[in-house]
Amino acid sequence: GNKIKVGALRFTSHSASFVAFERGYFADLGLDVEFKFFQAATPMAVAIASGDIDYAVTAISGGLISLAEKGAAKVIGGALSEHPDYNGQKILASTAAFGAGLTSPGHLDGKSFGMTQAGSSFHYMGSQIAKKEGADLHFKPLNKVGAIIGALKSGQIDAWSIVPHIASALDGAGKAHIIGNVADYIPNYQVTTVFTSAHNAANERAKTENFLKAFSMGATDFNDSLVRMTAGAQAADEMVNLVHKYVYADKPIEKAARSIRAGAMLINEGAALNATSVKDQLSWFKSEGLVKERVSYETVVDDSYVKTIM
Amino acid sequence: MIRPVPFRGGGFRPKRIRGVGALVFVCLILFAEWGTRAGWISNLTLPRPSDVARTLFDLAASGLLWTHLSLSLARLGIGAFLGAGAGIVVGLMIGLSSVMRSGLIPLVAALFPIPKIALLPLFVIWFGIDETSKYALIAFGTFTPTVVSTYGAVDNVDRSLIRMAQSFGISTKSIIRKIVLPGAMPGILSGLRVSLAIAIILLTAAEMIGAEYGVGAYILEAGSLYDLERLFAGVTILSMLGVALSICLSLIEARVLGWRV
Amino acid sequence: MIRPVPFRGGGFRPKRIRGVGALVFVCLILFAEWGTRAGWISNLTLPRPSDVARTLFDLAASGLLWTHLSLSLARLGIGAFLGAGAGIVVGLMIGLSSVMRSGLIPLVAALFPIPKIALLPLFVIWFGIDETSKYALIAFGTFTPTVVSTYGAVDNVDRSLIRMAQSFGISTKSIIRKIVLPGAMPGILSGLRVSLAIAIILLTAAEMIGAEYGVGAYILEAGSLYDLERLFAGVTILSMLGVALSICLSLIEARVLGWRV
Amino acid sequence: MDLRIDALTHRYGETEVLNDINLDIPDGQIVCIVGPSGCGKSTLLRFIGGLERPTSGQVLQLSEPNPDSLNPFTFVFQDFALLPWRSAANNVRLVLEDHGLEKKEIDKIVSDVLARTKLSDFADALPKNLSGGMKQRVAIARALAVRPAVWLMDEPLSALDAQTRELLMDDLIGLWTRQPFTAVYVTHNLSEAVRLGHKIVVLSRRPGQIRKVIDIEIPIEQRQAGDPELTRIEKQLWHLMKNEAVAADQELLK
Amino acid sequence: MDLRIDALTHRYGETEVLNDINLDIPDGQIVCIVGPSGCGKSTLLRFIGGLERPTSGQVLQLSEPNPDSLNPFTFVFQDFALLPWRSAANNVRLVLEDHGLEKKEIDKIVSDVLARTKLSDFADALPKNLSGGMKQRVAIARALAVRPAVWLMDEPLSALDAQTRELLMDDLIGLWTRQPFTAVYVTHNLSEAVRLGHKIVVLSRRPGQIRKVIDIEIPIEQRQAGDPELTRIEKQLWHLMKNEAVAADQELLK
Ligand SMILES: Nc1ncnc2c1ncn2[C@@H]1O[C@H](COP(=O)(O)OP(=O)(O)OP(=O)(O)O)[C@@H](O)[C@H]1O
Ligand SMILES: Nc1ncnc2c1ncn2[C@@H]1O[C@H](COP(=O)(O)OP(=O)(O)OP(=O)(O)O)[C@@H](O)[C@H]1O
Ligand SMILES: [Mg+2]
Ligand SMILES: [Mg+2]
Repeated sequence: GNKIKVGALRFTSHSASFVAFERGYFADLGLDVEFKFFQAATPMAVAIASGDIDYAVTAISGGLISLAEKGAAKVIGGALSEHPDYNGQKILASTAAFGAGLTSPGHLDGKSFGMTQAGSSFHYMGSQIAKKEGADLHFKPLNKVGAIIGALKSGQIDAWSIVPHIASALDGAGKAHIIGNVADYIPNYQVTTVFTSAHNAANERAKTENFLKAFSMGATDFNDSLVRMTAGAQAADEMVNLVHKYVYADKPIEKAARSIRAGAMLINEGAALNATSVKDQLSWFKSEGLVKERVSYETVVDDSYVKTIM
Repeated sequence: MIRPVPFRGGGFRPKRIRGVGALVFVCLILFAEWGTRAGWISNLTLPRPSDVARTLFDLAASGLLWTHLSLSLARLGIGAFLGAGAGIVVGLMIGLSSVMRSGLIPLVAALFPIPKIALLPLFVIWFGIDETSKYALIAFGTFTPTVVSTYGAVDNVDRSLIRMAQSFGISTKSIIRKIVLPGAMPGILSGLRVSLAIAIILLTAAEMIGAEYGVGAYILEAGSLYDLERLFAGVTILSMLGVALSICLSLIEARVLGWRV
Repeated sequence: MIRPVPFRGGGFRPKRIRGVGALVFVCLILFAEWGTRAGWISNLTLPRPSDVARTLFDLAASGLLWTHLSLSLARLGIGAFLGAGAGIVVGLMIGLSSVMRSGLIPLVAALFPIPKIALLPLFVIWFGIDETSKYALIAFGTFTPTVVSTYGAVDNVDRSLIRMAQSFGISTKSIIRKIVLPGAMPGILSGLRVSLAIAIILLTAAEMIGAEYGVGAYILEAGSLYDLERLFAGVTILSMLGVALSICLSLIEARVLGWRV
Repeated sequence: MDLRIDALTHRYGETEVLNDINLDIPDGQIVCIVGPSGCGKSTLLRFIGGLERPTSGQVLQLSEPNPDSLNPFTFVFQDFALLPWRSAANNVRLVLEDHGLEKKEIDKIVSDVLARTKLSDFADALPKNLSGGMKQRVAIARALAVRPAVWLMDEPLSALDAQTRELLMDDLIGLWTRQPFTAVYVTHNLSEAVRLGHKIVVLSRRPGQIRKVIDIEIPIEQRQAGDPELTRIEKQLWHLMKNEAVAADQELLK
Repeated sequence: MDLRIDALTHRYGETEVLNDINLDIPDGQIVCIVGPSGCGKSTLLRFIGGLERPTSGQVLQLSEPNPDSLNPFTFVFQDFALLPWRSAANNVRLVLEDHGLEKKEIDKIVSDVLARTKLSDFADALPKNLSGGMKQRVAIARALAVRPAVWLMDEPLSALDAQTRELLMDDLIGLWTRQPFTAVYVTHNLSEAVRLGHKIVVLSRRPGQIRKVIDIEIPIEQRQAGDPELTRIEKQLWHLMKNEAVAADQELLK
């Protein structure tokens, strides 16, 4: 077969690839997939550039755009999306800030907002929310998700936005409060994208098309079972079991199931790409001075593979 | 009137008393257990030691501990071997040659303070995401301290022994092998204590790059989920690894350096 | 028949030759410049040195360099001062008291190999996300190596000087102040070389916690944006900081240790 | 001050170092102790000076020292034991600082003892800039500064070269003749012993036992190199010790 | 082997250490060099042994060494210079390993020289387990092993105590009487010099110049402690050097 390496984080949001692998969609299209797991998104993006992996899914970050600008990486499709009808990322307030009146995003003015790094998706979400609310936010770079959770729990930052299962776990444990949905502020936000090396995008057309095809089939299965819930309870259970092989594997299934279900967000059908959202994000990165002015949409995206949503 | 002369000596020769070290650990752990149970140490601040122990035990029972540990030990072993090996060679060269000394000491001084985690993205490009990059990161981190301690050790080799050897017409190669190396050995071994501790520290940084398993990856994952029990379980493993390595070095020293007075 | 005796000596006393160090740097930089310009070093692997220089220059011109540097120096200064200070005190205690030695050496050996970055989430809880946690992280990282080098230095203080002082009935306090401390000073200062290099390395880890400005934060941001020019500009600053600190220590040594033979 | 060593025995772990030493040290006399290397001479001196405690037996002082004395039992060591980071004057000052003396008084004592050891010009020199003989003179000045009741000297001259040794021996004899002091003088140099000692104690090899005590009647200030009586005593000592030295080496085999 | 030191002058940086030394070292004789500390005795010996190069002048060998000799110029150092990690036998073996000898031959030489220095029983002992005198005997065994044409001895006995010194001096005299060798013997001990030297060279203080050369006619094996002629020469040397020593100390002031 055609050997390819796929980079992944052990997150529910990466399930489309896991499903495609487990259900043999990759194999059916002659792709011999090997997963490479990472602890963080940045090294995964760099690994595409170095040719260590062929395809991966990650948020559009300053690092990814820089690599694209250097002619090393290319976005070829969309994955996770915010959709007003479905479960999406949440805005959180720390217990202390909530008690002091931060009960809705409208009260964010003058508050501090957690993020990993300047140019991360947290940074983007925070600024968009702040823009809509006309609020002035102080961003705190804490580099590690664990550090942000710690800071939020102990009330050292006031707010944060994060994927639903972490949000609901924190909210459920009374360590923080959900005060809004990201989807309300950034409609149709293209959260993650499928990307590959510029070389693959340009010269390995057949392989890339096959990858995207299998990936979309996995996405459809996932959406039907856990997001749209159209496939019935048994299919949902099967899906949870499948995902559990990759995510929270060292936790018992009962504990893991809750997180997996809560973390299920819509993955674009056919890996369609929301071009408007990508352009919005790109111009935001430029306006913040995080990426070079000369970077264009075409440098970053090769939209010849999938349908684009406007 | 007749009395013994007053005693004024003693002291200033601390000896290790067996058991006190273990006692300190036991006390600290009991204290933490008490605090976390009584509630005046919040569960955000510190996990319960008993929970950490249970986590460790579960990890061992599931067999995952050995997966993590064997992978990490391999990385540590190969990385530290390469780094310390190259460090000893370069340290010897600096200790023996003026040109090397002049050219490399400033370079090493400039490389030493570079934070390895800052270079993570570059390590991916330079060495890929497989084991090579992990070896390289650990090797790079152990290299500079080993160089510094090795050339220090070579500088301290008794020059009168070298002059003696020259006066007997012994070749430079033999002098290096038979006098410089054994003479520098005590310094090199004590330098390795620090280098190997640094190698353990860097294990976590190395396993940030594309590592599924490994003690460092385990700690990182626990950290990103703010799972304190697992975080401390991982840290405990690293600590014990450090103590074990230090004991190994002591045994090697006792064997190799028996000639010391 | 009459001939001079053959010469067999010399060597094994490397001296630093002025200029060679600078030459090595210049060559490396020119090599990198050539490679990146000619294209056989890809722009993913290494930035062009001239671009790095321009970035540094722009940074200085914009005034941001001083913001970054002053914040980082303050963190470094306070953190290293606390860590090294506590380390020297604890090292002295270990060097002077059997109980301390027995209780603390294993503790220090267990603390040494703990990776500071693994504890980042905890530092947030323990010390907050403001300057305190940065000081604490740097202090924690410099503490253990300083302890180790300090008690090593105290152990090496010539015991015959202490016996002399006792034989003159000099009080223990005076002995520590007038003999142990100055006698351990050479070892403490050379230990500080390593500790301070480690402090610089930890600056980056410390500035992972809620730092907007600072050389470490600058490097981290550059790394996550894969902006190699800025990454190398930051690394260059840290390297120069390391070299500058090492020169400072040499000056202090020349001043304080003039009595050495 | 009169001292008595009373049934003193000492062991380090398993090895017995000194065995049943009984000795009187009369006031105003120099007692020389000679013996093969490792026989416990230095150890014995440390017991007399109170720096160590013997396994059994004791060292008794039979009279009170002159109240004028700041440090009744004062050592002069073979390796000088000067603080390398203090100048000659400050090395002397070190031993006066803990006695609550006024600064003025300290300065007076320091300049006085440096003058007596002909070191006034070197008051501010660091030890590294002094010759071996001068270093030992600083050590002697330091001892003089505390007005000892008993001098305990552990091979004070053996780190010096032959000429310097002779010069310093003359200095010591000069100091003693001007004002006799009590001293225990450990040496392995027999000609030093016969030049300086009122009493010469010969120790056997380890475990050190008193093998012989020789009294020399000739007043110290009248002794001359080449004096037939002294030569005779030196020869006698030499024969006593030669066999001990050979036997001690052989014992290493065991 | 006859040697000639020819107009040798040396400076370390600014300081002149040796000034215009001219000296003949005849075959089969022991030449003793005495002089105040720091006058350049050790430096001169390093020039003769080819371990350092003088600023000007040279050391000439006037005849070829016995081809039998593995290392014509062989040092015996004051501090023994034994490798602490090698046993006595292996310390001797060290200097034979680089000469392409067969293992059997090496073993034969090693056991022969250890026997001649009465060390056979200590062949496997590490230096730390040997007494000072035995360590120096290992060093002498090591020198014997390479069959030197010229022995260069730098205060070989001054790290030892007086008794051991006497014993080793007897050993050296024994070695020389059985088979006379050429030697340059640096010492600061005048009685050693008059016991061992055919010729005694007195150097002035730094910069070292030859102040006097004294020949002693009495055959070495017949010299006795207390011999009036030797005592006379020793006194003469002593007077020559006393003033140098005092003057050298004073010069430190500058
Ligand atoms: N602190 C100690 N612990 C164990 N053994 C010791 C200690 N101090 C001395 N010894 C041993 O006790 C013996 C006597 O030592 P000491 O230093 O008193 O001998 P010495 O007669 O002064 O010898 P030298 O002439 O070499 O100075 C030696 O064998 C020595 O190894
Ligand atoms: N490598 C060197 N560099 C600079 N100066 C040196 C060096 N070696 C020796 N000297 C100086 O040269 C002088 C002569 O030294 P040398 O060791 O030859 O004296 P010496 O006569 O052997 O003295 P001693 O009796 O103390 O052994 C001394 O003043 C010494 O400080
Ligand atoms: Mg002694
Ligand atoms: Mg010399």
